[in-house]
Amino acid sequence: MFRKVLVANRGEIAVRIMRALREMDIRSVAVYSDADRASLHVRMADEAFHLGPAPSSESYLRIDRILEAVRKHGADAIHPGYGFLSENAEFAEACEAEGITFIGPSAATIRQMGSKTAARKMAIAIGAPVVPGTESAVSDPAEARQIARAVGYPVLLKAAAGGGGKGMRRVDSESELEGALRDAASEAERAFANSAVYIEKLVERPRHIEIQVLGDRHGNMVHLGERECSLQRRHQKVMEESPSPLVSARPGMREAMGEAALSIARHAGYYNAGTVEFLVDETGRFYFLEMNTRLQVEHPVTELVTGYDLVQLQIRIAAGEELRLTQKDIAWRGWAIECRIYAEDPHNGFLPSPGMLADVERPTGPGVRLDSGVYAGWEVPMEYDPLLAKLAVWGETREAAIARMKRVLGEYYVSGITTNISFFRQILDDPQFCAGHLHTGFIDEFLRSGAPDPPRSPDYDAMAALVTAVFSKQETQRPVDAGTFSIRSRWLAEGRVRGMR
Amino acid sequence: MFRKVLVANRGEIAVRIMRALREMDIRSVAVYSDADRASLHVRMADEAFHLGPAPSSESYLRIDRILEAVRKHGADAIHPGYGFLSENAEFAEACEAEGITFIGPSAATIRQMGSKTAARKMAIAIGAPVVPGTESAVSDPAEARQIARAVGYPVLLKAAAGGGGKGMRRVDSESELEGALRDAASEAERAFANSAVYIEKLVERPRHIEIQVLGDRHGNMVHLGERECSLQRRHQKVMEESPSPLVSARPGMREAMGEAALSIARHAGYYNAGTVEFLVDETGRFYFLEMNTRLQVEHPVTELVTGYDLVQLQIRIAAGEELRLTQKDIAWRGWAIECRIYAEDPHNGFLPSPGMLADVERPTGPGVRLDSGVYAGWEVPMEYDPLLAKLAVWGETREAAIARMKRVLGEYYVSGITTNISFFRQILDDPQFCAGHLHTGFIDEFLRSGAPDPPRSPDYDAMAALVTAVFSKQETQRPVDAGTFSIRSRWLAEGRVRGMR
Amino acid sequence: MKLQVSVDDRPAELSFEEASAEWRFDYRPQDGLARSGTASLVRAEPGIYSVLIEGLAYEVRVVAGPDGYYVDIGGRRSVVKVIDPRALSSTGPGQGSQGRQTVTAPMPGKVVRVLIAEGDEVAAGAGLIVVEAMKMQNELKSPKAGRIVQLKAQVGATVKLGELLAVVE
Amino acid sequence: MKLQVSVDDRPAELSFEEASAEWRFDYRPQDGLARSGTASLVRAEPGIYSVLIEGLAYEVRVVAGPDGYYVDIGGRRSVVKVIDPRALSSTGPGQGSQGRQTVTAPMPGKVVRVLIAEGDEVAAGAGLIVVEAMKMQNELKSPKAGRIVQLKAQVGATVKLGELLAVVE
Repeated sequence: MFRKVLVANRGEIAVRIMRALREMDIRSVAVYSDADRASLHVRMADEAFHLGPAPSSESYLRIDRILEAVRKHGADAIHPGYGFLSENAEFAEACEAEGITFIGPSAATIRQMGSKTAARKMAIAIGAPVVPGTESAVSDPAEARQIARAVGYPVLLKAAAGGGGKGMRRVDSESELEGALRDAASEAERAFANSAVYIEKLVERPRHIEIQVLGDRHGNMVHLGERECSLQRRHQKVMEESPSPLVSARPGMREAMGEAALSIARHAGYYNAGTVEFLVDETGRFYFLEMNTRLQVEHPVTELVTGYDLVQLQIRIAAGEELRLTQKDIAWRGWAIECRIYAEDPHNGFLPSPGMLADVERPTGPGVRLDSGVYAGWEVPMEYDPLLAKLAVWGETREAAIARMKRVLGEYYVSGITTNISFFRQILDDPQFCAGHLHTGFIDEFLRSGAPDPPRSPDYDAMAALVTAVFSKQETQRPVDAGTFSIRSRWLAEGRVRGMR
Repeated sequence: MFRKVLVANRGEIAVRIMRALREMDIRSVAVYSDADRASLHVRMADEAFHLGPAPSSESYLRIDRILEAVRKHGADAIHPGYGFLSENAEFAEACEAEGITFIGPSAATIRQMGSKTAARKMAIAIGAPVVPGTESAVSDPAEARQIARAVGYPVLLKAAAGGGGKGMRRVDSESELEGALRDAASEAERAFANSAVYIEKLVERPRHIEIQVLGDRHGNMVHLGERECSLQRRHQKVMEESPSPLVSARPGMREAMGEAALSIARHAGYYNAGTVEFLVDETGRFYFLEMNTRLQVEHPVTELVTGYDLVQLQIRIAAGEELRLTQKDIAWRGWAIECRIYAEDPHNGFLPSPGMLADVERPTGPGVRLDSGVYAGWEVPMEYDPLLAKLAVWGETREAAIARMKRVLGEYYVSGITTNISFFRQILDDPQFCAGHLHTGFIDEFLRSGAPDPPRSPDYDAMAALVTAVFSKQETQRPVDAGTFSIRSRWLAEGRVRGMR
Repeated sequence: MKLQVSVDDRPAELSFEEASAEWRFDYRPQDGLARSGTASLVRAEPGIYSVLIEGLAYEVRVVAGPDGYYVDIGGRRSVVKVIDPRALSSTGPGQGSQGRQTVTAPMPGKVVRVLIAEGDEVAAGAGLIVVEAMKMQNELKSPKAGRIVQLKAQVGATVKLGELLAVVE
Repeated sequence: MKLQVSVDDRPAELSFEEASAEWRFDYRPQDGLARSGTASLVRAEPGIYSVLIEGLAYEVRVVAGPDGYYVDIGGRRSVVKVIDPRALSSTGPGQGSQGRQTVTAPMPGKVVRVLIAEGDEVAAGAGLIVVEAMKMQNELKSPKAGRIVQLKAQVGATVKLGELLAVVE
């Protein structure tokens, strides 16, 4: 087993990985940018290495610096987490060249699955269902028009190297096509240094359902069932659950999707933890989307229902251990739901809200799991993803899990910046959500329909006024309408925008 | 189902019950004494009623006041939690008379099992194994001497109405007998307003293993397996786990103990959640000790391995619902360990340490469950039990659970008062503990053997001095050796005692 | 003590006084029912109060802000102000579609693109400046048809929330 | 800057100075190896520092106390003092078994029983007073054979940690 592992990431996932390392009695090495010296992942690490300035391109994406850290600290493996270099084949190769273990699949597999068009070709080749569209990147508007006509509008433009919705555009008519193509390409260029974009038929009201696979280097491979990830904003997941309400309601569907996922993974010579993403239409037909050759943000919901620690298994597999699991060993118990706590305002176009966290109160009690990368008094940097924490619950049934998540969100309080915590409480009250009628456009529709305000007690206004009056008497000598330069001002400013809604 | 439930308790268990109520969409009514106005259970409740002064006898034990609260708030059920009135038959009867539901077994069952001697007689009658000793209370020293000679020293004196080790004395020779008898009787009198004491053979190096049973009012009953509760101080549990290392290593033992527990519970006409406690000797032979006719402090470890929410099931059963479980439905997954976080100093005779909590940092991440009744800035009252919180972890195996608990304890930090947090880390490093060689004298032996200090890094002293110097420069203008009246002084004072050890 | 307050811009008059560890209050909104009674109010943590009114328990959180106090009760947030007469008369910049209009940063972040130059004529809704934070790009559009009379935004510059980026006239 | 310190009563000399966001330090214990180097030291939360020394990361917690500072590093606690020469000479009360001996409360709590009266002769180890807190009773025994010359403890009284309860001579 490894003696020391470098975690080439930041935030909640770096913390998650370090916890696994600590439990396995392996030393952890953190890397950090100027913006992250005081970040939780540095505080939790056994060792730490400074990469460079805040921008990812000068820190977390600097392969040379990370390898420097490996040499200086004598790490024998690297866990890339998700994002950053986690799906970068060059990085995986550089690790091999350096003689240290990259905790993930082979560089070849990453490269093959990294290009959506290549992955798509492969899926077609082995007979896995895919959404109709181009098999290679398109840049010429004329060619694009032709293809779009062929598959029929609406179509979806996607970055070949992409992920997380960057470089993605919905196009409903030909008039929009050229502009959308340009935007998608430039966004893809910025995000992935690769402007290649392809076109596919847009499936209406689709579900996003993915299968977790786990394989070792000795040819053993299992799937751990599905995750329903249909709740998204700006093509990014905000809420996930396992099992999927749709899949669990359809006998044989999990097995069918699992088999499709395993055949694709096997064909790619896959090992370590990976996720095969499918688009599922309203009739339950599923299409291969792409494979994520890394740990998934939402892996906790799978851990909660299967009882396996995916990060520890990743590390064991990378160390060459054999996966002592066969498909029939995998059992699913209960229901898990995860909410991604973002520093953003759902009621104001999901505008990001970086800044100082004034107060953080964390939910506890039965069936709660919190993977957080933040703490009170910490400045949330503007350079990185707005994900602050992942709040997951487990319950015996979906109903129990929903009820528990509502309870838990009520115990969760963050001030200083705006978060989407209260937004989840509104979603959990929505009848469509409770009925399990989900699709990737759910949240946009939900917001258009105008989310109801939480119920207000008869005493509400009087109480709010009284407590304010007493608070201002007790805590501040400053007149009530005067300004403040407290660390809370960011939250207030964002709050004001909402207050005026 | 109930509309409103009054929680006749305080601290972490009141909070635990209110969480269950919230998840079931039932309103909760808190009761509180003068010492608890700002306590977490009042903050979390939907409604609250003031009982009286701080001493339990004037607040949480006042049946009349609690029934007053029920009338005023229109509650339709009472959850007694553990301790206080939870095993008080008069209280259960008073509830029945009041026409509201007591969430627990019938008053008759409570009365029958409440007297250890009566329960013992019953167990003998149905052929369950018991430890040799008296079947009725003994007060006359001469009679006591006679019995002690008969069963042979060492013997154990126990309060008939007792629990939690109060009114309990080990007697190794006749010379100690009379004094011990007097002490035990007076302690029993104070604790339970009942001085009856009985005598039994003391089993050397015994394990304390208990079986969780769950029955409805329609005759359905199952057991949820065992909990190993051998780690105790002053005859009170400090650390529990499920399964038991001993039981899980012996094929058929769980079933045998489960059957014994079920037969006793059935014979007592038991319904709701209850626990049958056994003493187990080194050979694995088990003896019926007593039945706790209420929710157990350590119920979370059973919830973690079985997946059932015992508190919610208690409420459903009390509401008359049928338990839709048969014994073969019960499955056990993985391993759970719980540490009871007490406000006391393990290295100084477990001296209590009430006072103001300065800072509280809670562990999070995978496999952690925290049931806490406290928060930073809250004054821990001296009138009640020193239990601050229960920290539980789940792991795939006992090894994984131990490793996780170590990690989690490292993330748990409480300042302002002394706690036993770091003590658990020492126990978890003990080879005997890791080998599962447990008995009720384990902790006393462990302390006698002199717990090893945690490893200190080479830079430790220099770092401690440097940070102190910088801290004193940055935070305080006061000279380093001056006094302080900060809320931390209690912790410091206790800390000093330890520092001098 | 008597205060003129507003809760989410609903004006009201609040009278309150401490009475043996409790607070007697009388709340009279300009429209809606008046509410008076006694509340037990305990400060549990900084800015967090445990409130009991007629046996009902509430957890109330409050933080001070530039234009009032932000109060959270059971996940619902409100802005509570003590009304400042001057505030009622004033109308800030950026009102209506006449005259000068300012374009300000909707979030803290970095200017990644400036699509116009000072003096440019722009149509209403035309993209002017792109600000990026936390990997989200936000294109700021012109509030009206007109000319860019002032351009403060510079590519690569870090901007605060509400910072002036351009003026259209 | 130079300080005379002690860590868990092991005296040492500490020199330290700030050097471009880091701290240069030189630590010389009276016995044991000297340690010097540079540390990156960031205050993450009040009393909580993230420390990096030669690539090793530590979380260090410190709180001020009446007789020094209490420092926690990875679950290990130490008392750090700046040595006060006066302290070295003084010997507090309750030392040795000669002369007056005080009996003080070992924990905050309530006096539930007083087993002696002023003027009583007591044997060493005889039970004098029972203090209870958090349902635990603690019997205070006589530190020496002698006479109770002073008795402050009263049944039912609440006592602070270290409060004088009785004096034996």
